Amino acid sequence: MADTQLTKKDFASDAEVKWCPGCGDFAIMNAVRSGMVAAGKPRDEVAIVSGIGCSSRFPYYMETYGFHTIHGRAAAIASGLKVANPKLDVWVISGDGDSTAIGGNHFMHVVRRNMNLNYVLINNKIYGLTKGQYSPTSEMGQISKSSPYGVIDYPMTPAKVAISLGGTFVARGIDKKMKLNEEICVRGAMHNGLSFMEIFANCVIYNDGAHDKLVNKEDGADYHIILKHGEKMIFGATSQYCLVQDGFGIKAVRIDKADEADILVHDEKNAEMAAILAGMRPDNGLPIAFGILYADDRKKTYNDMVYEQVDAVKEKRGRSIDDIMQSGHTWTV
Amino acid sequence: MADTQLTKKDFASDAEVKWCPGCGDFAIMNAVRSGMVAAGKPRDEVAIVSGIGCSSRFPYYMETYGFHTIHGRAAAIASGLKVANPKLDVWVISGDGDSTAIGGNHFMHVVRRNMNLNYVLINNKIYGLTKGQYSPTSEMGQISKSSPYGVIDYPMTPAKVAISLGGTFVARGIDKKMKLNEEICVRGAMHNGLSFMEIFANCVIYNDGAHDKLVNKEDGADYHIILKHGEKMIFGATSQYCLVQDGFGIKAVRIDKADEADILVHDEKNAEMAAILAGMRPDNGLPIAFGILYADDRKKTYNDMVYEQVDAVKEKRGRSIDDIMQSGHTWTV
Amino acid sequence: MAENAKLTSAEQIVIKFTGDSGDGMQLIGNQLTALAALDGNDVNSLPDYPAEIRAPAGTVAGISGFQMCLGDHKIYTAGDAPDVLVAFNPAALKHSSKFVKAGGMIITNSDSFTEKSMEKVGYTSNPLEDHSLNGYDVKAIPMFTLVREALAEMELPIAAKDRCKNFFTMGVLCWLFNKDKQLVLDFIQEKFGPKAKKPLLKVAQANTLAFKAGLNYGETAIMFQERYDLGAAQIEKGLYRNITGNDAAALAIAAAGEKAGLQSFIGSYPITPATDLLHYASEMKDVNLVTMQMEDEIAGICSAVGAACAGDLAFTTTSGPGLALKTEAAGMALILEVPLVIVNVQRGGPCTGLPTKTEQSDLLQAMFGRNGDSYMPIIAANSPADCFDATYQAAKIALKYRTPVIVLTDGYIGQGSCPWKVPKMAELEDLRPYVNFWVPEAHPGEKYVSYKRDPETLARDWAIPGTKGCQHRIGTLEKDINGAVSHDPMVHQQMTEFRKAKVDNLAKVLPDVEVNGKTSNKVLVISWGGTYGAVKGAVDRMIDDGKPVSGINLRWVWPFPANLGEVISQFDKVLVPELNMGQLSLLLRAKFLVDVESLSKVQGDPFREYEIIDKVNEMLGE
Amino acid sequence: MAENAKLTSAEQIVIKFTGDSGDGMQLIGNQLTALAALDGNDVNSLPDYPAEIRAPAGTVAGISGFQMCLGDHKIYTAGDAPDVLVAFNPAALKHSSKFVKAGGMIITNSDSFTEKSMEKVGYTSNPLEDHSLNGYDVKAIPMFTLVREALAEMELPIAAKDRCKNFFTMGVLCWLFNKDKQLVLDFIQEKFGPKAKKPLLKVAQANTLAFKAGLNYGETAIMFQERYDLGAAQIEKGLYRNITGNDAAALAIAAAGEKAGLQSFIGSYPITPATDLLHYASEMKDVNLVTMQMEDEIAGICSAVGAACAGDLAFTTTSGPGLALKTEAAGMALILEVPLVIVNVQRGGPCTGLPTKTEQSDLLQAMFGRNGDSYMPIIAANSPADCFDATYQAAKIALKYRTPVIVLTDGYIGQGSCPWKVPKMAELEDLRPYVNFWVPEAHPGEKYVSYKRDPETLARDWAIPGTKGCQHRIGTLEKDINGAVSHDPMVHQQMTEFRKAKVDNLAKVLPDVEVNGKTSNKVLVISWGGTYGAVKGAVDRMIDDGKPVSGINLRWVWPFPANLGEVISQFDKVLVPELNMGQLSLLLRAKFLVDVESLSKVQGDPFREYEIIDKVNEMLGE
Ligand SMILES: Cc1ncc(C[n+]2csc(CCOP(=O)(O)OP(=O)(O)O)c2C)c(N)n1
Ligand SMILES: Cc1ncc(C[n+]2csc(CCOP(=O)(O)OP(=O)(O)O)c2C)c(N)n1
Ligand code: SF4
Ligand code: SF4
Ligand SMILES: [Mg+2]
Ligand SMILES: [Mg+2]
Repeated sequence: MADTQLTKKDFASDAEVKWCPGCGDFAIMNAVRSGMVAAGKPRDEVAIVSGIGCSSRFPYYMETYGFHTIHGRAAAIASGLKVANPKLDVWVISGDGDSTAIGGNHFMHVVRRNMNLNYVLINNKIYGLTKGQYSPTSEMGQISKSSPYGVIDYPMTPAKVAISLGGTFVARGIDKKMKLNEEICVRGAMHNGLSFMEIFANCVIYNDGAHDKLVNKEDGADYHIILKHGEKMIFGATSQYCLVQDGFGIKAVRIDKADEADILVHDEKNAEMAAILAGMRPDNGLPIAFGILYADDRKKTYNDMVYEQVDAVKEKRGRSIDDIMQSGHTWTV
Repeated sequence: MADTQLTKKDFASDAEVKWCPGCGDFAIMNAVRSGMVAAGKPRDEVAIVSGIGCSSRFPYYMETYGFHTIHGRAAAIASGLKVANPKLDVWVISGDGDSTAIGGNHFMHVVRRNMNLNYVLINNKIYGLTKGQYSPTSEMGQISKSSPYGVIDYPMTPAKVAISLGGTFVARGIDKKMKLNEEICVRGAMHNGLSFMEIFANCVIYNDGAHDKLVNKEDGADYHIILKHGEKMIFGATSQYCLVQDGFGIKAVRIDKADEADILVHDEKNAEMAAILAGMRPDNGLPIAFGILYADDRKKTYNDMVYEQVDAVKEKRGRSIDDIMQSGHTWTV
Repeated sequence: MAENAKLTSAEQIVIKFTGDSGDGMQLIGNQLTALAALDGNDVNSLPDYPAEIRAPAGTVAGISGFQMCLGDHKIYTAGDAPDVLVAFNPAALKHSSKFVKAGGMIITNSDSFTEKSMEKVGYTSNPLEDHSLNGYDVKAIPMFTLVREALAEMELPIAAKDRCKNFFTMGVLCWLFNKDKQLVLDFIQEKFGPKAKKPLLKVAQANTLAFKAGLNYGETAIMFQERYDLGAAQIEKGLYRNITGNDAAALAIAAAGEKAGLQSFIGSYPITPATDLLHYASEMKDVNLVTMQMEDEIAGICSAVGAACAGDLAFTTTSGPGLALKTEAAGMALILEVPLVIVNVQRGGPCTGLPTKTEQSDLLQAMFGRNGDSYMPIIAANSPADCFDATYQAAKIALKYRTPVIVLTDGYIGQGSCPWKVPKMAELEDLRPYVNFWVPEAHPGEKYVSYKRDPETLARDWAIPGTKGCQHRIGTLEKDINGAVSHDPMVHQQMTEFRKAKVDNLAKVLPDVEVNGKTSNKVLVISWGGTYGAVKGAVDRMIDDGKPVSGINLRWVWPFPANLGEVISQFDKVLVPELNMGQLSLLLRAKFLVDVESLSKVQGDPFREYEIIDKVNEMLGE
Repeated sequence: MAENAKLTSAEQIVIKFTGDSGDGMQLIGNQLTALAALDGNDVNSLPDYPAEIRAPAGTVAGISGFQMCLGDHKIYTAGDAPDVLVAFNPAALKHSSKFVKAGGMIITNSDSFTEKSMEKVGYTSNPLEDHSLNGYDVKAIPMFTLVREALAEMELPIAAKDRCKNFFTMGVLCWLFNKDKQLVLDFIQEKFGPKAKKPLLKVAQANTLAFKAGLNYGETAIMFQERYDLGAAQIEKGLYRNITGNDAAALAIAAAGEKAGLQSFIGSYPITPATDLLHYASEMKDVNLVTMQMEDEIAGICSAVGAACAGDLAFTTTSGPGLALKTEAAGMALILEVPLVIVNVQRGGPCTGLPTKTEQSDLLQAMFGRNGDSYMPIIAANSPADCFDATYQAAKIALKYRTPVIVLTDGYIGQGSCPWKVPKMAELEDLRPYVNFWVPEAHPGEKYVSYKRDPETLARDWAIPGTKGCQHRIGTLEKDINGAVSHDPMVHQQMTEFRKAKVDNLAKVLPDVEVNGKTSNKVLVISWGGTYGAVKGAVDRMIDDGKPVSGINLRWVWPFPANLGEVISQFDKVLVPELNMGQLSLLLRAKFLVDVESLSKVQGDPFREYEIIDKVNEMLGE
């Protein structure tokens, strides 16, 4: 099996998938399988670590090594796993609650350390598994079981935070855009460093239609843009808008009002621009940015540096444990 | 006492200060006292919440209500305290380990919620209290007790992360610059919303001189800039450098090579620029930015919104507990 | 003609509903509860639903259940084997038929027994026809057909019509149990009629028609030879509602704050099966109850400690894994000596375990799950309704002793419901005397000393921020009477002893345990928390049968009531049934050096009375 | 002339050094330890330092101490009251003089008794002159004067010269205890001489001169009438070094990995008093020991669980509050059934408590501080050197049983040091047989089943990621034998029983407890962990005195060794001295229904032998 080219189907386990019919997680699983195919590792060299949440049931459905762990800690667990065996292709699958609420700290630090993991955050802006409480990515005013009068927390934008932490690969997709998600997962899987892939998903039960504004047939195209490296930032149902620089920020203008030369061209390696792109929101008159916002693998990964240091110390000191035990001030009786 | 104008001395408690002689925390305590004087609250309406660390011994030295709590959780504790009694002037005092390691999650969320707290992060880039391990703000390669061969974690930049989370007041000071710190603390104290004040401090015992490059007499001025709202960004021992925009980023150039009109002017209300300023580092050829990087209090605070919602629900539903208990499907026996 | 069906009077009837998770088993169960309760029966119920992921419809794994027991006397559990099972589809039948009492009745929707649906659960032939259910009284009712017929005139999608099968079933049951149909008709109006919060007139009409069709079906179908008649129970007079333990606890939180003259505060993070408490509390913003959903459990309890420090009446709510995360901060409340109530709705463990299943396995965690010697009072609610009283009591003790208090409930009582006599706020104990903040006005000439203690309760003097002139510092390091950090060996010894004595002292004011039965009996069965009902029911039955068995219930699990040792010493044998591997047993053994026997069950399911009876009989050598 | 000083032979001598935190008490203590050990004495020591904040020099709060006991026989504690106190300044004298044995010797640096320094600690007159120390044998030595004189020729700052007072003192002690001066001279060369890692030739010279000055002072001063002569102890032959418990544990972690053929992994977060373990381990990158300092304790243990899942030999290290935070994740290792060793260096609690003080109050947290029924083996190291063996044993059991194991040490043994017979790697037990990963090659024709168990140990079959064709899924929900999530009631019952039985089973292979003394004696004293030394010393002394007292030490605290119940039952009375409020007592009472007496002490300080002797005498009615 390892020798022949695997297909997506090879990555499906026998277990019956228990997400609600229509749940956005199905589409995302499909994209992740593409990523694994692209990474080219045999299934027994792939490990998936998830937390707790609907999305975190993911590993059960995959014909790889899978670890369904505890709520919020997948990033830390995966970090240990990767450092222990850097040859594995390690994926973290986590929900918005899992990653940005209880798991916020580990999310922050795994990005900062640039651990070579593929990190998929399935963002449905709700706690699905516990039946519908708001999450840190829920919108202001959102009604949920625990916010019957509306959320009063400002939402957080994980992709933006990831960039502020020096993330080396930051992408955003949405369940409905299957091809885009595949592209993201394939690129993410190949990236050497932490690949942060936030994918919006629809929770049909507790937050149905949360992302509809962005992808509805009528004017959804007016509210999002798909970024492509080297291409002009043009969007809208009839490509009627474009993005141009505005001081240190970005603004959207009608393309017919813009100077062609001013239209921004996407550059995956521009971290400052990526931060701005990540923060764009329709309620600020800007489209949500999908695609690969940032990708640059010139920064060393933590797991590589661990062993560089190990090798250097071995080279320099190269003691045996007996040496160490017998060192210091010893005496013989 | 409450009626007369308090002075800094009034905020000193009787307890003997037990920091090492020369510790940077002394200077910061002085600045915070200025902030409290400026805020104008009587001492019995001020509460300080700290975590655990050398810096977190702070409350004992202050003639206010003080809570020396547990490691990393001061922000969460202070959030409950502030919501329970919004009239109090509440300060959080925390170290770099306390805030960005174990307390990273609460730091992130308290900023996101824009809780009206004054949050002082004393950043000595080391765990002082536990005798010298590296922290998430320690530099790559830094030698410490737990990194005898050098740190391999990329450092995090708390101010930048705070901005990415929608922080409404973000400032940076350094122990040696007493006047600047006072300005920061006074402005922070007056700000309605979360005032994040990161102040670099010297740990004379475990990380002595960590910030010396920035403030040494010879060329320290070449490595930092003090931002002032409305003023041009010029720095250097002989004001020989200035900052100019470079795409979405910023670069430093010799002032004699720059077009006067290109020299950036600091604007406290420009969040995008603040993010770039916060991320500047000498090893990227840019000066560390001190001063008030960002300040804008147009965003509502969480604690205000809590009670707006409470008032709205009282207005709209206005039930008594008896009403609620007796509601639903009841019957009489 | 069923009109002549026999009216058999019964003392209690156990009914179980099972169907797909989306089928509304809990709803129909609650409706029947209310109907029976309105009619004067006592009722106890037990929901049983699958793990949170919505399993595909029509599979055994996706079945939700709701069991209830109606009686003409006080009912303590949802009963053992059902007399009547209502199984809405083949999967439900497969799931539950084995539980039904021999000769019991099974009602199903025969329209749902399609080839495909039977195949899905592995029936190779139709169990309604292949005699595999011989021995049961099977009522296969073509519910869809009958309902669609009844609603033929109405313009409604088929799916919506089919949903009315629940009220159809209610009609059948209303007839079967001889209940007053008007109560259901009123209920439909109340819920969906013009005066409802969200009027859904069509739904009201459809459900009314379906309900009546069900009633008629009972009356006219030849299938039913028997009707049950349950007399009214002797129930205390008053206003009642059906309530879950989680809702009851939420109400207690609001009520305790009001009666203490304080704002109530909940700092929490959602976790099954405690979330409903947070949901209900979040709705009560109009009664000075502030809820903060924090970023994690640690922040949940920490915000509550902060609120407590500011003088709110503070709570945090969680379940096992959440309690595990809160332990360091619980120790903070303990060493700061501020009041805090931790409500822990236990679920199956260890680790993530069985989130939706009930268990009592957090007792030792509640006792010992903190670093250092750290004692806290623990109260265990023994029924859904008791969650109100237990939480209210916990708040009182927390305030009075300046201590964190843990309330243990479990999935069974937190999510299960029972009728609750609604208290009047005016009649609840006034908690203001226990608040007793230190204010200079009340202590002329005295200086505030933060760890000076009340000689009786050992509660410390407590001044909250904002109190004029009382600014002071406290912390989580060991401290002297002034709150100043102290490394003095004897200070630590003394403070540790104070903290222990404070909790031990509480035993002095706790009510003595009451023995159900004679103290000269042979076997004593000790219940705590959710085992109360099964033990009470079992012991009552055995006493009725003349067996030498007695029972007690521990409401405060720590400290033990003062007379407990004496009571225990009067029995030859002691049995502790627990939904864990013997946790209370361990505490009792250690404290009283008595060889208590542990009846332990960790199957995600509460005890049945018969399990206890069997065990006691064994102990009696029978 | 002191040359004629009497040479008194002694069996053991207790010496205490006290001085400012910066004065290097630990260093001088370690030097004397090495000196005495080289000379064949057995040594035990106890450092005692203030809370982490550097208190201002010259204050009582800022005093560091180091106590040690040298003997001509096996020494189990640092002794009770010191025979000799070396107090380097007025604050040190104030702090410690009260501890000295009646008639004991007090050596001080009289040059440090300035007006100002005495005033600072509240001496209104000079204690060296005002007769307040009558009853002690006070040696007031003008150390600065003498040292400066000895170093008059050297160009060194005064402060550097003054620092040499420590080697001056060593000289005095070397003379006083009749030790071989060459050993010290060699040591100085080794440490600072031309062949040292960092040669500091001036320092070497200065210390040599100061040391000789001290020796001469002893020889010539008329102050000393007596010298002590300690015979060599009967000590096992071999290579020795002085080691702290934390360092020993770090070495065991490296050694166990190597002997298991696995990379060792530590995921940790710094916390007093466990940090030194992490420090030492972080230096060992050249021997396949990877350390990750994570963002918090939870990430620390989680990274270790991740590493364990990948097949590393995984450890996490912490102290009380950290253990509190790790409990949920510890439950994860437990339900995943992967090996993991948690080293917990206990400190004073509850909450932040007394970080720098020792205590044994995490035992019940280690036992029960997790949600659900969750059993783990617990081993307690009983001396600094034993931390090596205990940690090594823990690793073996973790691997063999696929289970998390907790190692309990405490501040006293973690930071204290004692001579350690350095083992040879080749002689340590081979751990490879316990690794036993499941690989298809070893099971031709079989399919991998993740929770299939070894019939004897109940350890599960375990295939790590990367194993060809064995991909599978496991998780923290209850699961069946295949690792698939299961809500089946009987699966949960059975898995819970398996998890419990696995730990209970371990008792079968644990060594029986050995009784120190006769089993026909009246009183049995049970020690665990750090109380071992004091109990052993006390019981030995009482046995020598013919008292009917015996002792045992529990190394494995859970499960209890198989013969423990029988041993206990042979005694009339059982005493458990603990640095907590009676935690092991509770476990013993619950398990054996024996009325054990608890001698509890929570003063941040280990037991002294006399405290135990006094208590036993009381129990013997004497
Ligand atoms: C320690 C702990 N706290 C809380 C929970 C309850 N819990 C399980 S999943 C979840 C949130 C799920 O939301 P998200 O991560 O967004 O995943 P989704 O279900 O939406 O895919 C919560 C609060 C838990 N299992 N463990
Ligand atoms: C739960 C817990 N984990 C770890 C510790 C140990 N600890 C105390 S302070 C500290 C870090 C201190 O560093 P920082 O916050 O930067 O403060 P500083 O001492 O440098 O001012 C650590 C790791 C603790 N007290 N509690
Ligand atoms: S509840 Fe929502 S997130 Fe969970 S499986 Fe269903 S649709 Fe998906
Ligand atoms: S150790 Fe460092 S941070 Fe702590 S008090 Fe001393 S100088 Fe300050
Ligand atoms: Mg979600
Ligand atoms: Mg620090």
